[in-house]
Amino acid sequence: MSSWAVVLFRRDLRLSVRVGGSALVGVLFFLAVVTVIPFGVGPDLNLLSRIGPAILWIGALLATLLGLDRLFQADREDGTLDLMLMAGRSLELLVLIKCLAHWVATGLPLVIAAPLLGIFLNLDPVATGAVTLTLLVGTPALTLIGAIGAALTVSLRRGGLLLAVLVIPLAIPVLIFGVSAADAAIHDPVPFLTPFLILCSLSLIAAVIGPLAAAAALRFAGD
Amino acid sequence: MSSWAVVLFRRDLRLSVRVGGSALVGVLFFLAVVTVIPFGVGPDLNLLSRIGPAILWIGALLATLLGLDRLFQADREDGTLDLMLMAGRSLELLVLIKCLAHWVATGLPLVIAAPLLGIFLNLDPVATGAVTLTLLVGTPALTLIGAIGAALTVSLRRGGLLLAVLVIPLAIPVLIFGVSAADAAIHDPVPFLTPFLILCSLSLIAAVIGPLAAAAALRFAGD
Amino acid sequence: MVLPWLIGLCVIAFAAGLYMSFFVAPEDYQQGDTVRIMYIHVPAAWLSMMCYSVMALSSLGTLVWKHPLADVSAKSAAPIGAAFTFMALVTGSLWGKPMWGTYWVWDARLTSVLVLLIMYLGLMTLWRTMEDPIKAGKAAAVLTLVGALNLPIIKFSVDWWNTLHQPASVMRMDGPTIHPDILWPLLVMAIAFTLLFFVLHLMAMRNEILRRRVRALRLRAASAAQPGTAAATAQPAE
Amino acid sequence: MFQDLSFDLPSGTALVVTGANGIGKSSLLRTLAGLVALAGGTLWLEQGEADRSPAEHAHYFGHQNAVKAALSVLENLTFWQGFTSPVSASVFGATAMSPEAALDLLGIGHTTDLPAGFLSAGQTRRLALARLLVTPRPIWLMDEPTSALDKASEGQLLDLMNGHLTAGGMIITATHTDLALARTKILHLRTADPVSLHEEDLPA
Amino acid sequence: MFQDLSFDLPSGTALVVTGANGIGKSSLLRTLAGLVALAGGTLWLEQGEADRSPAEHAHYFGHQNAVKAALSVLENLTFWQGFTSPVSASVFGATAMSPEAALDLLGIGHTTDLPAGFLSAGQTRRLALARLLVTPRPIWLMDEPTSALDKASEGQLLDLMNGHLTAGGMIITATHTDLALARTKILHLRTADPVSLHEEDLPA
Amino acid sequence: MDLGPHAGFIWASYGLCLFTVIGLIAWVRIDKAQQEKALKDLAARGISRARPAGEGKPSS
Ligand code: HEM
Ligand SMILES: Nc1ncnc2c1ncn2[C@@H]1O[C@H](COP(=O)(O)OP(=O)(O)OP(=O)(O)O)[C@@H](O)[C@H]1O
Ligand SMILES: Nc1ncnc2c1ncn2[C@@H]1O[C@H](COP(=O)(O)OP(=O)(O)OP(=O)(O)O)[C@@H](O)[C@H]1O
Ligand SMILES: [Mg+2]
Ligand SMILES: [Mg+2]
Repeated sequence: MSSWAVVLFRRDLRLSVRVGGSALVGVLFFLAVVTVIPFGVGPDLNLLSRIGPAILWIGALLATLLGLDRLFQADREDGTLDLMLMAGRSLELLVLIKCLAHWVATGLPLVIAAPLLGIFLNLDPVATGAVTLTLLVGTPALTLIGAIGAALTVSLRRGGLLLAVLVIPLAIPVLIFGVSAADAAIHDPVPFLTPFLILCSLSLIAAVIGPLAAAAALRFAGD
Repeated sequence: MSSWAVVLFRRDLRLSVRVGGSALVGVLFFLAVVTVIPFGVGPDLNLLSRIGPAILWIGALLATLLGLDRLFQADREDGTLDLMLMAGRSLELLVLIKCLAHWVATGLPLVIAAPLLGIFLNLDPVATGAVTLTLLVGTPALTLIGAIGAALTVSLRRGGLLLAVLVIPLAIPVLIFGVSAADAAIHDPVPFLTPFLILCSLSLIAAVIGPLAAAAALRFAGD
Repeated sequence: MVLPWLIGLCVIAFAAGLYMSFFVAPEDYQQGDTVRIMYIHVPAAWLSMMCYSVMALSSLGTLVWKHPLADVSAKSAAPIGAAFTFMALVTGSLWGKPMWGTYWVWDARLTSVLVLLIMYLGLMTLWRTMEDPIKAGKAAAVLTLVGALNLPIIKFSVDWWNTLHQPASVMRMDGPTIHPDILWPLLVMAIAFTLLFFVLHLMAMRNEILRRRVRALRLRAASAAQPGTAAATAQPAE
Repeated sequence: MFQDLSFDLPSGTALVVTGANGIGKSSLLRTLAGLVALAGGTLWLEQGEADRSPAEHAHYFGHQNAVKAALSVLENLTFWQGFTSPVSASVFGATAMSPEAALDLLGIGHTTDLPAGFLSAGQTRRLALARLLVTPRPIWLMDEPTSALDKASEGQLLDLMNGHLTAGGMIITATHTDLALARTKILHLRTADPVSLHEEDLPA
Repeated sequence: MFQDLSFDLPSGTALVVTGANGIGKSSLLRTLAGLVALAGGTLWLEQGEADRSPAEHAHYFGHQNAVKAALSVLENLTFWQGFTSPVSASVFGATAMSPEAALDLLGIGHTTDLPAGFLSAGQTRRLALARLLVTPRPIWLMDEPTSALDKASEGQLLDLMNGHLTAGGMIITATHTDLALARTKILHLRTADPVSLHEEDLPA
Repeated sequence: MDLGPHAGFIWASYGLCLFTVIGLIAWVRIDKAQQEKALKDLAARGISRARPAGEGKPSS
């Protein structure tokens, strides 16, 4: 990886964890959503463990997408984005790096928190492991797809909700295969590998399409 | 109601429905969340109709809270809030009016959309009616409680997620009684009225505490 | 200085408490040795609530009496409170597995403790996100007080919610007849935990004061070399 | 923040606050507007309405315009007219203007029904100024009122301010440029002790 | 947006763009920086690196500082040093400065380890300026470079700019004030058709 | 010491509590060291609490 990419990655990571950064809020939101669902659905542990993987996935989906609104906005507001656009660096790579840093700062904590939350949802160890694994593979795809929304809404003041609305339809395939891979691991007969591999390939596709589309959107937002 | 309150109410309502307003995005997010959950949980209609009220309530909760971040922020950014603070109007009443206008513009559409979404979730008419009724009574409480979070985060650029995290614990009682009233209406034996009346009283409590706390937070953010 | 004394007392209390809970307290005829978890679980649970009370009081201090140390106290108490809440949750879960067969049930008491944890974490985040400690302190004070109102409401509502859906299936230990052999270790441990809280709270408050001083000095450092900007004396003139 | 600051202002007079960047001019105006709590000292208003705070006798015209882009020009102005209440003071004789008249007077009468977002920076500033005319209040607190205005509009603004003074109003304004106002006092803020500055303004 | 605009600039010279508010000075600079697409016309750079666009030969120093409050002053600067790549041009002889040296030169060396959020507006502006020194590039595009700077720092800025010109660089700057630069050309923008001006600046 | 069939749970609870307490203590100590270092760095640059008389606000 070229050195400017490393520099950018480290800067973005630093910004996420410093005061005012976003790293902690995402996990807390995840925790809050996962806690709140049983209040709605009811405390029936069988039911909860049945829909547990779905709850974790939906929580992660929302936490990821809603936390993405500042991905480019912060840089735009203080003029950083302008300088990045004219620096002659590959904008696609730049988006990819920013997504990576964002994922490490906010997506990875979600993955790490998932096993803990699995306990609240009465998931057995296998199910917990499966969900965590699918989240590990799937949340990068969510971040990358969300980046498109973040780039589209970069100049809008009410980013969060709108971004989520724009991007949720695109993220549904990730959700479907994520949950079905996790479910497959729980209910033995169904093969785990098929949906899991599809999930992996979705992540790879997102790693291509996300940066391409986001970079295009940023360029248009520029002029 | 005094005339300035009417003026304020009409202005806020206008702003919500005009271009760039928030009225539509909230409903769309509600729609997106409610449609995404079946993708996670799976297409089992019995299961869906069982947790239907919960899904609708959780969707409404998230849509309401996440849409509140601009309630005071927009006014703060262009200096309106300063003028409002020094106008000598009761700040508590002002918050109440703003919440009311916000609820009419974004909460009411959620209530109206609920019966439609009930169809997707295989809810029978009674259940749909019950959920809609509880949402009608309960979403104002969510808006009023959320206003506290909006006031607390008025000076922060990344308001949305943080607001939700701060406010969700406060909103849990509303969710509990909202869902249990709806469930009670579906499963005959349990009385509907008790949780419903508690829900109503929670809304009334929120109508007192929300404006008080939000006004205090706004005053402190001022200096 | 009161701190070294507190530390000493705290260590002694822990030594005594731990000795008593492992070697003096008998095992329960029903629960066997797992009852020993109680000697940390219950004090941690108590402290988790006491800590919030301290924060609520401090918040009153910030908003009503405007005492300059009040928000320092509230801010430093939050992580400690979160840690005690975490301990209560963890020990409770670890006790629940052998007793109830599961780490977690959505029982009223458990759930309200979980919500308490979320409130602690939310407050900590609020403090972290706002740059200006004075403003953050005021905002957090408002939230703490509203949360203080909310906690009993949650407690009651959750009680109701739970029994409505799932009567009787969640069993609580019907308090073992509080035998002195059990009561004493419990009390000693509770005292030890309380002392620990005070020690940590004092130290954290001291750190917070230092942090604000660093901030003030840094602001001064930034402006030091730049002439022309200034605090003001004013001079009316025609 | 301020040491040894005191002034009094008879009606019909303007107080022009000057001083270096960051010295605290804006902060002074915000304090007078009641937006920043008074750390110590008193604020006294004679001949106003006894039951209302000094801030309620004042209009604050700061850097921000408090104009909503999505509302039309007239909607913006009528909102402020309906929201703020006029204050009477024995020595102050200005009367309320209708929103249309105020807009005409300020030369943006032709934009009445346009969304305010279509206005240029200078026009937006004038719309914000119209607010002071539709609700009469004896005190105008104006923070760099001429910013974003070109020379022509600046002259117009001065006419308005002089009119307000003639009607018995008071103006307190912070500015970097010279204003040709009728009766002015000047308050020049100076640094007391350059080194200790930032200790005091901690709360950033 | 522009009609009949053409100019050429030899190395070692500054082009000062003047004109009324809203006439398009900032837009011109942004176009040169490649931030706004060229609607028509060409941009030609001699003696640069052939495989890189003109924009990559330029530093843009606009109204915004691109400074992150949460990072330290040094972190901010080293990021830009690592992120932007230097460009060589045959006639341009400036060498890269180390971040510390640049900060010292600009008089904010004592703030190196402070969070940039602690800096005053003027200091932040100088931090933004330091960016131009750590990565040498032949063209400086500067939009109202003296804004938020007091007289002393303005002089310092002029020295820097003159140094850049002496080293064979070019400067294109939009300004309302007079700049005492060594070798300057002036480009005065005027409205082609006074009536249609405000048509142009609708979106405020 | 024999803690019966559930010894693991008991040790885990005590262990995790110990761990949390150690974490708290470490947090307090590290934080203190950091702030003191920052103060020392500032003092080394000639910025310390000593200030002209007549001023000051209580910060401790
Ligand atoms: C994660 C799970 C648990 C949590 C969050 C939790 C929470 C609490 C709290 C907050 C208290 C203090 C209540 C008060 O004094 O008013 C408490 C006390 C207590 N808990 Fe737990 N608990 C949990 C699991 C358990 C388990 C599994 C047992 C035993 C089977 C247990 C036994 C006790 C006992 C004996 C007391 C003292 C009762 C009293 O003072 O009246 N807890 N717990
Ligand atoms: N919101 C704020 N955040 C941080 N510092 C502030 C804030 N408001 C005021 N200050 C500080 O208070 C001091 C006075 O600022 P103020 O805006 O009153 O200056 P001013 O005299 O109006 O300057 P200018 O001529 O630039 O308008 C400055 O040093 C500034 O740093
Ligand atoms: N982002 C934008 N959105 C809408 N209009 C714009 C935008 N940028 C420029 N304009 C319009 O283009 C015109 C030129 O603006 P520009 O900022 O270039 O003026 P300027 O000459 O730099 O003025 P000033 O002296 O005030 O800096 C203006 O009429 C402005 O309204
Ligand atoms: Mg000012
Ligand atoms: Mg310009």
